[in-house]
Amino acid sequence: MEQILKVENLHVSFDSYAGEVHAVRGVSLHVDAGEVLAIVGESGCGKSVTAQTIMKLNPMPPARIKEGSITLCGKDIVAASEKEMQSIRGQMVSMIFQDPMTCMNPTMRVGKQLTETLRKHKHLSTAECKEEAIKLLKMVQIPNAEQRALQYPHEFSGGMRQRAMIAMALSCNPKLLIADEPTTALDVTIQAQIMQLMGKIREETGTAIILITHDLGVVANLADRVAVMYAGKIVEHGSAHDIFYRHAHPYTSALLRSLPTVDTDRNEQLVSIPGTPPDLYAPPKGCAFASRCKHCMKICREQQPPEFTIGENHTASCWRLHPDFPGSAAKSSESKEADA
Amino acid sequence: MHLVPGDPFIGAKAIPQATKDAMYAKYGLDKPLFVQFVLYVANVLHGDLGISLADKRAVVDIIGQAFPVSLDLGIRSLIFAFIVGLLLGIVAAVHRGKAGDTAAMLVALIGVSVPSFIIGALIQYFLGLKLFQATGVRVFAIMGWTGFNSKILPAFALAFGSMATISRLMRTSMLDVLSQDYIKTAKAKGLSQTQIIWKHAVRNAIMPVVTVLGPLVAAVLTGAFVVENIFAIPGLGKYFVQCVQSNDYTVISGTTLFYGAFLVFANLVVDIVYGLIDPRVKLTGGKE
Amino acid sequence: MDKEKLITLEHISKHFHVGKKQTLVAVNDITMDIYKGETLGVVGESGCGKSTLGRVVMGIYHPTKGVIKYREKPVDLKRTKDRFAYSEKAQIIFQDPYASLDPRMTVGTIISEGMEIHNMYDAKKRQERVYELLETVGLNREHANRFPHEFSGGQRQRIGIARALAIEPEFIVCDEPISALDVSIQSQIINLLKELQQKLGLTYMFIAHDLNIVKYISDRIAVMYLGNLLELANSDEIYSHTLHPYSKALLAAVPIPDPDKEAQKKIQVLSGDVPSPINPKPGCPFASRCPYADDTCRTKSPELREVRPNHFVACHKVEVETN
Amino acid sequence: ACSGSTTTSSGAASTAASSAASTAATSLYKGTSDPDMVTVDMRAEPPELNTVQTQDVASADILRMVMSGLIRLDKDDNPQPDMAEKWEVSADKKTYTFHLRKDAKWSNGEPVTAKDFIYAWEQGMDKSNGATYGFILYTNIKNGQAYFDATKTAPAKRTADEKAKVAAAEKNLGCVAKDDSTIELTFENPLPYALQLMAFSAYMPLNQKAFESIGADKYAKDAKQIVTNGAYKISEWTHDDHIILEKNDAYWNASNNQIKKVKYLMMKDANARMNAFKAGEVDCINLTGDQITQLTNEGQAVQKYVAGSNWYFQYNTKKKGLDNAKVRKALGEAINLDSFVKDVLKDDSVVADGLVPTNIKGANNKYYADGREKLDSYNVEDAKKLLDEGLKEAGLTKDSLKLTFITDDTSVAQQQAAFFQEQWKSALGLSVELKPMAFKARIAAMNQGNFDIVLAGWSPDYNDAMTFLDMWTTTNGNNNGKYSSKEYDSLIDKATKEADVAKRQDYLRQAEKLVASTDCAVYPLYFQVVPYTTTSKISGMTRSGFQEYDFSDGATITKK
Amino acid sequence: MAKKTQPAAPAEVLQYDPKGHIDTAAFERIGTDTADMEAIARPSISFWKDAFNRVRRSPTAVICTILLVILIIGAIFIPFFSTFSISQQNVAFSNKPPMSVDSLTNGVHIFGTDALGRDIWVRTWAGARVSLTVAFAVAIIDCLVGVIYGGVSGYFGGAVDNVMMRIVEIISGIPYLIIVMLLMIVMDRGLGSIIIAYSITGWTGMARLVRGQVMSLKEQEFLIAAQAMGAKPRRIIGRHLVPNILSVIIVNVTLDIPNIIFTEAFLSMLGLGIAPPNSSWGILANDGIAVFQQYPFELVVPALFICVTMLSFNLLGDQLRDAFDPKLRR
Ligand SMILES: Nc1ncnc2c1ncn2[C@@H]1O[C@H](COP(=O)(O)OP(=O)(O)OP(=O)(O)O)[C@@H](O)[C@H]1O
Ligand SMILES: Nc1ncnc2c1ncn2[C@@H]1O[C@H](COP(=O)(O)OP(=O)(O)OP(=O)(O)O)[C@@H](O)[C@H]1O
Ligand SMILES: [Mg+2]
Ligand SMILES: [Mg+2]
Repeated sequence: MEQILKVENLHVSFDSYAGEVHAVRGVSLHVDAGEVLAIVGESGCGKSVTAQTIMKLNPMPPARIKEGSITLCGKDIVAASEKEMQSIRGQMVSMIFQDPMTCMNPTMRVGKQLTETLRKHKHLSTAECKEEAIKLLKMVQIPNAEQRALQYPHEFSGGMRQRAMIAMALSCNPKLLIADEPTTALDVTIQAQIMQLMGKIREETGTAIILITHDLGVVANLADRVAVMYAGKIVEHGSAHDIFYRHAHPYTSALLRSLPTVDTDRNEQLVSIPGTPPDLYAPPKGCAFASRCKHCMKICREQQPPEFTIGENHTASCWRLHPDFPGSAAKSSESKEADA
Repeated sequence: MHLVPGDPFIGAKAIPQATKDAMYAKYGLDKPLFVQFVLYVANVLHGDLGISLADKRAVVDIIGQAFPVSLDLGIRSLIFAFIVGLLLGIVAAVHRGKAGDTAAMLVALIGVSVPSFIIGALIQYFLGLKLFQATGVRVFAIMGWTGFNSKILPAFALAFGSMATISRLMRTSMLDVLSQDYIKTAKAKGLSQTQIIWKHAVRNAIMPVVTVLGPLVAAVLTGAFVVENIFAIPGLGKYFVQCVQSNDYTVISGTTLFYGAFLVFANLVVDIVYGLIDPRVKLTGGKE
Repeated sequence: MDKEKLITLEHISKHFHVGKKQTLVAVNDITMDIYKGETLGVVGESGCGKSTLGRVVMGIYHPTKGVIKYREKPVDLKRTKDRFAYSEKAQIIFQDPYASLDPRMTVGTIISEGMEIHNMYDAKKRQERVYELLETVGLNREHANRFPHEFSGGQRQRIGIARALAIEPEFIVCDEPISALDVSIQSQIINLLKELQQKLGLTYMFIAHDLNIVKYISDRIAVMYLGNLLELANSDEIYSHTLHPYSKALLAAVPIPDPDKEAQKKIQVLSGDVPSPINPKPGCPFASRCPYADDTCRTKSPELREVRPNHFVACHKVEVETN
Repeated sequence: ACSGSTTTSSGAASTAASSAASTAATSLYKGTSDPDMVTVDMRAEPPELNTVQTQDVASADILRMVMSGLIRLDKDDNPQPDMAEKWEVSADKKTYTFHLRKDAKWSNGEPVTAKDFIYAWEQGMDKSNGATYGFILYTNIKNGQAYFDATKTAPAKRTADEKAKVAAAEKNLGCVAKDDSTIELTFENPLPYALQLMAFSAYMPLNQKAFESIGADKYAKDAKQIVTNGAYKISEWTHDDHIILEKNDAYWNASNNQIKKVKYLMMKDANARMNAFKAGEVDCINLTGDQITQLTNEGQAVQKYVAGSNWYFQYNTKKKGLDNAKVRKALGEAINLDSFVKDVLKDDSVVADGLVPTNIKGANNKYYADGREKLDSYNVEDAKKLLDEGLKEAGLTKDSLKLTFITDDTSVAQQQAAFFQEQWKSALGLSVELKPMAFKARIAAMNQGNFDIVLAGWSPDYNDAMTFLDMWTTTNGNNNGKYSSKEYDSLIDKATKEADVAKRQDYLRQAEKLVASTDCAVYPLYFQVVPYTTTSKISGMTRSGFQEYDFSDGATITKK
Repeated sequence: MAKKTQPAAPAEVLQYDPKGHIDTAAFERIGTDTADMEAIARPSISFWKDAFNRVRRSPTAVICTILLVILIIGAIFIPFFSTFSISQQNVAFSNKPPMSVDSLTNGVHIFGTDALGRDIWVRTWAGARVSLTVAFAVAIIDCLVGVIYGGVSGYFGGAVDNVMMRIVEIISGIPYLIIVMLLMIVMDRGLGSIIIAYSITGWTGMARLVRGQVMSLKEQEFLIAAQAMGAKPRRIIGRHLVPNILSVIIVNVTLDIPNIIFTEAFLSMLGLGIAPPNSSWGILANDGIAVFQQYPFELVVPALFICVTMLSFNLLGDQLRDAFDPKLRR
């Protein structure tokens, strides 16, 4: 399959007043054409920074790519100039953000915002743009597209705005769409609309999607592959089935079981992860999850675990996967028991 | 108004009491204060602001003649302050922390720190006189309000402070806007920095600036008191100061009233402009 | 029903005046009981009036219409005295752990403020109780002298809980206490809340929009839409016998963190958007998005009826089950 | 007119005797570019151009250019024929008969007749008009007072009875139009300076038809709303900015007027004036003391004329401590006026040696000040002695003598006041509090007797010492210090009734010494001089104390 | 969790070879460590201390503060210790450039002499006294009135607010300079009058600001929490509102002071300032303007003082605003 994006050992830091924030600390991932890669992890773990670095959207400074390479459709992004980036953005890769309320320019008509990308990259005329805007709005199932195109964002509801954002991102048929928490700010019924729409779009246009979220339900619905991030690193990576049913990292399993589902028994205590995520100003020497991990071992405190391959396309970074780990023979099943 | 010490009809000569009475009667000042006030209000409602006690012209005429000049001056300086202030603010915000920022903010700081009467006197001397003597070309006129070249220096002197205010405000607001998500969206679309700034950032950043336009109009009106004197411009500000100094209280009250009304009007205009820029503000306040 | 009624809401409405002559109906004619020791979950989309309802119950907003009863006695929360007495019994935990703590106060002061107001204990005892409470919510003593901004979101939320517990209330309104927190922290708070309830016999009104959590924590669930109460029943009952079309849609829309189940799920996605609560139209509030709506729905607003034992629904289309 | 707040700073006369100055043609600056127009600065807007009502210097300056009375003044302020071709004076100096020239025309085309004068004077004397300078008519003209008293109500509101009274009073008035071109004017008392007086604005004519058709409210408020008969016409008037006068070709003496247009600018700011002058935007400006130094250093010629106004300390003689003549004199003699003129004014103003300025005409074609006895002047030792004695007499000490000194609020006036204040402190050890006031407020305080000492100035209404002296009589409304001396009153009375000019001057000089030195109710400080400079464009312009600017008498534009 | 003392540990610093054999001892289980988990990243430090530190770290703020302190100290003491008094004249020695030696006393005129031969140095510092006194007095009055008025209006809201704000609107509808000028002609010249005249209009800005702050604080959840706990208005105002708006007030005051200094100068310019022989920067500047073509230093000195003071207050205000900005915290 054609590989659209390849990120290798990416390190991104922010220089701030209080010191250097190690937001991304060695992330490697790849996206193939037409697939959905979900990146999950909690707030502040570096999901957005990773995504924005792919498009070089973070302001530099304070952001800084310390190390690593990003290859998008064969182009080296790290070395690309701002001019080159401008032609890549919107055309090859586009992005939708979490909060549809703040992501649209409040003083520009929706139709115009929708077609800005086309105007910039495809040099369409005003009339063509108008037509295109209506087409796009219809594509994302917004009724009365003709009138809606002339309205301002504040006249749209949250769900409509997010749909308009998706239309905007897709207007130039990009190879890759990065959706950074596209439904977090929305209600469940509206979220369902958006998820349905994204699924449809993937089927119809074949656009690859990087879906960033911390809602595992959304991941289960849409993702082909999943990367679990914690404190600036990908701690586990595999197909959706691998992650949901054969996860190897204690964080992944804790995450999956920490929140109740419809079937969770009310009398049963939730699996909770004690403590708080580490401070990225001074990331720990060893495994970032060590201090909160039930299975924490001496080595975890001292050294960061490398990536261990578990199955085809399934890797995880936990010392318990090391061949010399005393109980490694039955790791995947045992880890589940140990969690319980 | 009657608190003002002194008597409007006092010249240097002693006027026989009889004459004084006659004059009081002529201008209705012999009636009880309350009646005077009611009469005044009634007259004001009819657009009659009374007669100047100093030069006996109708206050309405005085305002009608002097205010257009002040307005012209004010508009010029506001436009100047607005354009230059915005540009400075944008430059500063876009080059945040770099030399451009420092330079722009330095200009702004000088603007808020140097009183207009000093700026006015200095530019009149250096840009008006010295430049003329050095080049022999009358680039700027020194005084009056006739040719275009006489309107630049006063407008600049008057604009300087407001320009500084605007540029500082614009910088803050621009920085705020530039950190908004929709700017990121625009960037993600592949727009260039210039396109982002002009198509997306500026219009949004202007809005907080527009809201201070009302107070700025007031500042420009009062700033004109000084500037019009320095540049010998026949505007209302100069007139007002004279009237204050000579206790001409029909003109004082008339002009004050007019200034008040004008400011109300200016604020209304600002609101309308705001509504034009920000589609979220519905002027009618009607249905949603 | 042998359970003791702690708080009774009778025809509570709350209107806000927005703009010129516009009325925003945030809560519309809600009648329900909250029983002692239970957790009443309130769910609904954003802006449907959950927080407003919570605040009305707390006495922060005065209802436009309706009566609040505490232990079956009406309380007039406009009267300072009633309010003061009531505030000793009812407390609130807010969604935003950043905005809900005064940035200029130390954690110790924040927690002891309520006790000071209600003149509970002497200064020394209060101090001790602050330490006690901090430990109860999983923080330690030294934290009493620190300022809120030094804490992480989860820790702050726990400070908020400690503050609410300080005056030993019977009843706590939890206004989305977890939705601003990290995923891995949320369960800490939920466990803590549950634990405290068991230990102290608290009554919760738990507001959230995450239905899984509401189901997990609540004994009964109220579904709200556009200021109206649409359905109210035991939580298992609501899941097993969902009656209102909106509740159905809501439950179906919740994604399940399980790819296989998710793949099998066939849901009918609701079309359209939530209408504005400003000057709402008559009729069933859900009519505009309801697939079953007819003319009756659009003109006549349905009443909340008990269609099954302890299961209340406001829908014209649901028949009362008789058995 | 009174010395206004606008001219407090300037003043200087090269010689005491020469009061008027003609512009010299050498200047470093070429001046404005318009070949037909000179531009001069007049600092302030003329508030009132209706001759009946006018009361201030600025208006009088313009009026002298656009209006012609019976008499005009020449370069040396001597009366010359204007509308009156010739005249006769009775032996008792009470009756004057004027014969008007017949070809004179108003700017609306009507002929100027004797009736126009009588109409104007009656307007001035009409009480209901409230003309400030009405008194200069009705107190002088025979039976004027009776007419004034009869005209209490406005003409439109007069009852039949009142109308009859007015008509009767009018009949008795001392001013009569014998025919269209002959006026017979009779005064109450001998009036040796009557011809000078005829050049004063209140004695100028008024075109009744124009006045009534425009209406009293609007008359003379704009360029188009005034009808004039003088050497120039008002062609443009932007209020508070400029006035442009244009030569009146119909004027009898038009051939003598060589300048076609004069533009008067109204610039308040001294720096702006200087800048504009140097940049060639104005041809003549008045100067401040420091500007004189600056221009002199640059080699630019500076000229000056005696303004004819005096400045003095006005004491409130009713105030405890100041009721003692010795204290009053001490306060005056403590001031080093030579230093004041040289170092503070810096404009060669004349240290006052009496109350009456040096440019006022006296008997026998000499100046009044020529040969008058010098009054006591700066003498610190004497001042200290006087103060000690005076305080003892008044039962006060230096500490208990609490004085405030009122001055105008212009920065120049405040600077001068600060000088006096410091002199009192250093020479006498007296602390005096300063109180700057706006001009009008200052006048009000003076009229109400709300002051201790005021820095006051007086500018003459007519060219005679009387204008400076009759104000200190007991009943005079301008006697703000409430000075009261039987001797003084009788001296002034005698002078008023005296037809012999030499005797009259003698009475006046005695009175002057009495009020300004012996009793020291006022202490004269200096006679103001107006320093100015011109570009090389103008020559032959007249500037004098009684004619701020005069372009009608031989002034020319130098061709470049 | 690691503490600040440790530098970031890059993956290269390997003690164990992941590919090779690792000793079983390394896999010894230690479990979670509660103390470490709940560790708090930030040091314990109060809001004010934090803001103060921030200010201290900014060179601009430090320089401005030093300048202002020098000005204040100079204004208090220099007039006492100067060789010349503010009114002492040597008219024969007027308009002399800086550092001239007096012809009578042989004292040095550091800033030269003015038109009456007075020492500009001492007059400038005495002027600083007046200008700064006016500035601080007015600022304090504005503050008190504005905070109380705005606080009451914002706190009670509704009809009270409506009426009170209409009043403010009317007062601020007329440019304040007009009101100040009119009041100055009514009242006697002097420090007190200037202070009163400016105070009568000056508080409206502060009142508006405070009202706005109170209104937005009222919606804040921590205040609602306090109300829900039964806190009485007095407690809410004293313990919650005031501390939370104090920083905004301080910032506003520093930004207001330049305005007041300017007003004083403007009044002097119109001759409505304080009476001679006292000096103020406005009077000095006004006198200086009259002769600046001949003796530029007479304008430069007061202008420089005015500008530096305005600049310092403005810059300090800006810095304080940053230091107090809640958005920059967290
Ligand atoms: N401009 C910036 N300056 C300094 N630090 C930053 C900046 N942007 C992000 N960071 C830091 O980088 C880290 C990763 O942030 P990121 O936005 O990628 O998190 P995230 O996983 O997207 O979280 P969320 O779910 O809240 O969106 C955070 O600790 C954040 O504090
Ligand atoms: N003080 C207020 N003034 C005016 N309108 C208000 C006020 N408080 C709430 N509202 C409006 O009332 C409606 C209900 O708001 P509420 O906060 O109760 O919703 P919610 O269900 O809690 O939403 P969310 O899930 O977003 O918290 C909303 O439309 C809101 O805009
Ligand atoms: Mg993010
Ligand atoms: Mg809510």
